[in-house]
Amino acid sequence: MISTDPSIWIAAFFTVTIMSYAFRDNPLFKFAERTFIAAVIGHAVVMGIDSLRQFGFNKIQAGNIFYVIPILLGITILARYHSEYYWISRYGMAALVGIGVGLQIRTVPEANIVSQLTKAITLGDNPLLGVFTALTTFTVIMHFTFTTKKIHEKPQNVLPVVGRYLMLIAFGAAFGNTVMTRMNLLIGRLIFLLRDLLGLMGA
Amino acid sequence: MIAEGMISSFVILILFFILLLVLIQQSKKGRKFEMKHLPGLDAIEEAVGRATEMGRPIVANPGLGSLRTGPVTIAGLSVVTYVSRIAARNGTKLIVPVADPEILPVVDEIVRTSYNLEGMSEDFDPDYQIRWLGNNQWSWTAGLQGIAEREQVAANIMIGSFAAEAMILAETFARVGAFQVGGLTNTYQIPFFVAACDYTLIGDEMLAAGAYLSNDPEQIATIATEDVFKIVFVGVIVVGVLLGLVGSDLMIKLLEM
Amino acid sequence: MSEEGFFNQLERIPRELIYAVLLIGLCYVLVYPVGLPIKVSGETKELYDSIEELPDDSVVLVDIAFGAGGMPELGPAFTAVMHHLYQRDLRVIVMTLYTEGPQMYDILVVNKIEPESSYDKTYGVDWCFFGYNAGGVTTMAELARNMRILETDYRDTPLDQLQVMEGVEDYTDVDLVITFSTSSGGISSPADWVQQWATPYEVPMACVVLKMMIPTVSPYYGTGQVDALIPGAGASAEYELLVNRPDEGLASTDALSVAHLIVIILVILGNIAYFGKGGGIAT
Amino acid sequence: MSVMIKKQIPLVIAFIVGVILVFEWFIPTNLGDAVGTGLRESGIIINSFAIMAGVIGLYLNEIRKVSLRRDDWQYSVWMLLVVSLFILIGVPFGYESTNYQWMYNSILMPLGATMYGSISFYIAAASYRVLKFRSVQSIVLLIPAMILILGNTPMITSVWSGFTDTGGWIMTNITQPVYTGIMIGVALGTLATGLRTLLGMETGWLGRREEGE
Repeated sequence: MISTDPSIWIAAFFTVTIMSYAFRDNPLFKFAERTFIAAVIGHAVVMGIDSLRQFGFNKIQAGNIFYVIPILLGITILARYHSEYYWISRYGMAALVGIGVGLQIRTVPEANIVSQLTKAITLGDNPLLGVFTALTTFTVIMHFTFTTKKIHEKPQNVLPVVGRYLMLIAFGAAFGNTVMTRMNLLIGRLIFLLRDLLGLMGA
Repeated sequence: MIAEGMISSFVILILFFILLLVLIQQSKKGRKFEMKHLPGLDAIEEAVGRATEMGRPIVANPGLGSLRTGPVTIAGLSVVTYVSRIAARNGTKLIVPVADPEILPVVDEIVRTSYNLEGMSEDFDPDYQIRWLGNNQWSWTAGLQGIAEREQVAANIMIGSFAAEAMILAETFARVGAFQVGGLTNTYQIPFFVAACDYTLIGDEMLAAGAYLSNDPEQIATIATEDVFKIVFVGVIVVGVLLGLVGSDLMIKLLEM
Repeated sequence: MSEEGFFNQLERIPRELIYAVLLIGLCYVLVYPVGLPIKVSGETKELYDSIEELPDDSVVLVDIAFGAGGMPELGPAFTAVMHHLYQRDLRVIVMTLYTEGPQMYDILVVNKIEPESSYDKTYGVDWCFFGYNAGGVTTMAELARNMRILETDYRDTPLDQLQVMEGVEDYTDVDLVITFSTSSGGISSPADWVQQWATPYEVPMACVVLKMMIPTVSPYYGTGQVDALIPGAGASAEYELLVNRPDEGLASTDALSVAHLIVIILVILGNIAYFGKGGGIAT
Repeated sequence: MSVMIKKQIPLVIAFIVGVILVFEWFIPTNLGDAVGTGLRESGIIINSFAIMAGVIGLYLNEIRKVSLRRDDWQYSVWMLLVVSLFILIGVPFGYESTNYQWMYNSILMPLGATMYGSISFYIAAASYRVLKFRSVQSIVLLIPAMILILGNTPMITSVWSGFTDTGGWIMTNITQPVYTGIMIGVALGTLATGLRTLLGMETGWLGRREEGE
């Protein structure tokens, strides 16, 4: 049974127009693209105002006046478009940069260094294999040294070069492995078109 | 006191900071650190030159991240700064796509400054050059697909944070014949840039781009700091594995402190 | 046509043709499935058993950490596992830290599984849904210590008035966490769950993730921090078989085979063309 | 003086905020916890204002394009309509309201899901274009890729699991340790870039520069 739900028809229209780009750029794709960008921006405003309410005004109302500070910092961002006082917005930006950097540098030592090093030196049930994987990590780190010319000179450059080839093997495998995940997504959209819209698939 | 299990990472962070300051001081006193060549970054200037000859635009893409994504985005913005300077100097058409509204004003300022500094401020055209494509990875990707095809982009420099759209972007720009330099830290997506771009800056290389392009000795001193730690970590791996082979988990215990 | 010309064409198969073959091949096999045999893997059986072995009235916390983008791969697996949970007499608490989570819940649980009519279950008694909560990992960590930091469910009913939440205060009352995740960090990734729940409190943990995420999560599986780990792709078909609810997962299995075969054939053709034109292996 | 307010103070703000977040993380105290949460939520609040600033800019630009009848001005009209529609329904009624959900499910969701799904086309075309016995490097990429593709094909795995096992072995014993190495490098790069930023050495985010800055 072909669907009579307008929501499904609109969704199907956008599904087909987006797919059509793969074949050729066309006015319908352009229409879908602009609709998409506009919808996303509209949605961002809706969610933005909601978080302003949730994290800002509600907290101030509850008596936590400290939340006036981020609101003031936020207002400074609006100064960006003023030709003379644009620099005021740097105050808000600075807070964002500080937050971004702070959140990153505080977690990477544990998550990306300590835990990864631990993983690298954990030998597991098969010590020989453990040594192999540790060496793999070893050579890859060597590949990523920048200011140590000596490491990248013959004959010791065999380490970073081996690291490079191991990386290529890793990337090839990851590439092949992802094909399945990606195909699943397309299949999902086709199931939507064939079953939900056209009613062509059996149970 | 320091939270349980975080002593080792705190020590790493503090030691890194101290060594960084020491090496910056040394470079101020004249110690030189030289960086190995990163062909991907060296190729940018040539790519811009080719685009100029063809009269086709280049895209300098700082990725999906926001300022709160931190270093990856900051590195991406450094590359946009560099590319926009060259583009302004050569009179190349430049397009900078933006996803997150936080970096929209930053990109505006970066490009404007580049054109001012090169004395080309009348060439600055924010309507054409700066495109906000929505803070959703897919609206942004759709917008970029539109740009690739309609503007016949000649070079695509995408260095920043990229997610699942990496494959679409790399293929779409390859199909219009654009010369591509990619750079990202997201391990899931690196294979796609490696497969489809002319040059790819992998992980750390991409984060070093800002320092590399600046050619500023003090910034390169911070890269040397990284290298010292890399060699130490390589040592940790060797010692840890040797200890493991004789049945000791001392190193793991140390790391888990 | 000369030999050279033939290989030239073979090297330049128009992209449009590749896309068309892919589309037609997939559509055909979706409408007329071949019904290739399926083998249930050990990992899938492990997740099935870990749910099957839960005593009646156990509390299962289900985390929706995917949005529309992850739906094609994780949706079928989520649906199959939820069917299993409803087939048993368990208390199911569904939560999400993804903004699109509530939509996924509506589409898959409310409209698709329809627990009321399919299994005679009652909302608030047999299961509940917390709705979207901001804060990502922070909220996840808080929940382990105190579930009541969320005052209401998604219908704004106070949690204290939900029968299913009776006696569920913190991690000690949860018998199994199942996360369906596309996240590689930050919002609600398997690693976050391991760090915030499984490692400190030893709460049994099952992860259903994108196929491509398996290598990243499998170290936790190896160490036992994660008790069951399956990919959405492939495993959903197997799970549908186990719970006897054939659906999208099974329907897409044939399509997956066809898609892969097309890619394999393309790669072979590309190489025939390359060598046919006299291309060699450069060093 | 002016450089002080225009540049130095923002740099100091970034530095202090960053340092607070670091110490709050490693040395947990109740006060630090509260300040940390406050800072993270501040980020969300400031981001909301960045969205507002972006949207105001968008309205001004698009209205100008329409009034000047620039190329494609019709698309500008349409974009303004769509943005306004989402805002007019989403803000007063909330994003959980039925009408908003309807718009979300029939416009945003299928668009996102289809874009995501269209990766399949590109990955098939890229496989054909890239996976060739062209050089040693491309062979090293090709062979593991093919093993994994074959090992993920249900039709093949139900008959013979050799490819799946080999593929799994490569993923666990090569890909994983390689990623470990890359991640350690990225972590150090993050620290270096982050500290450069906090120390005021990477100042791209400050935007416009003037004499004396």
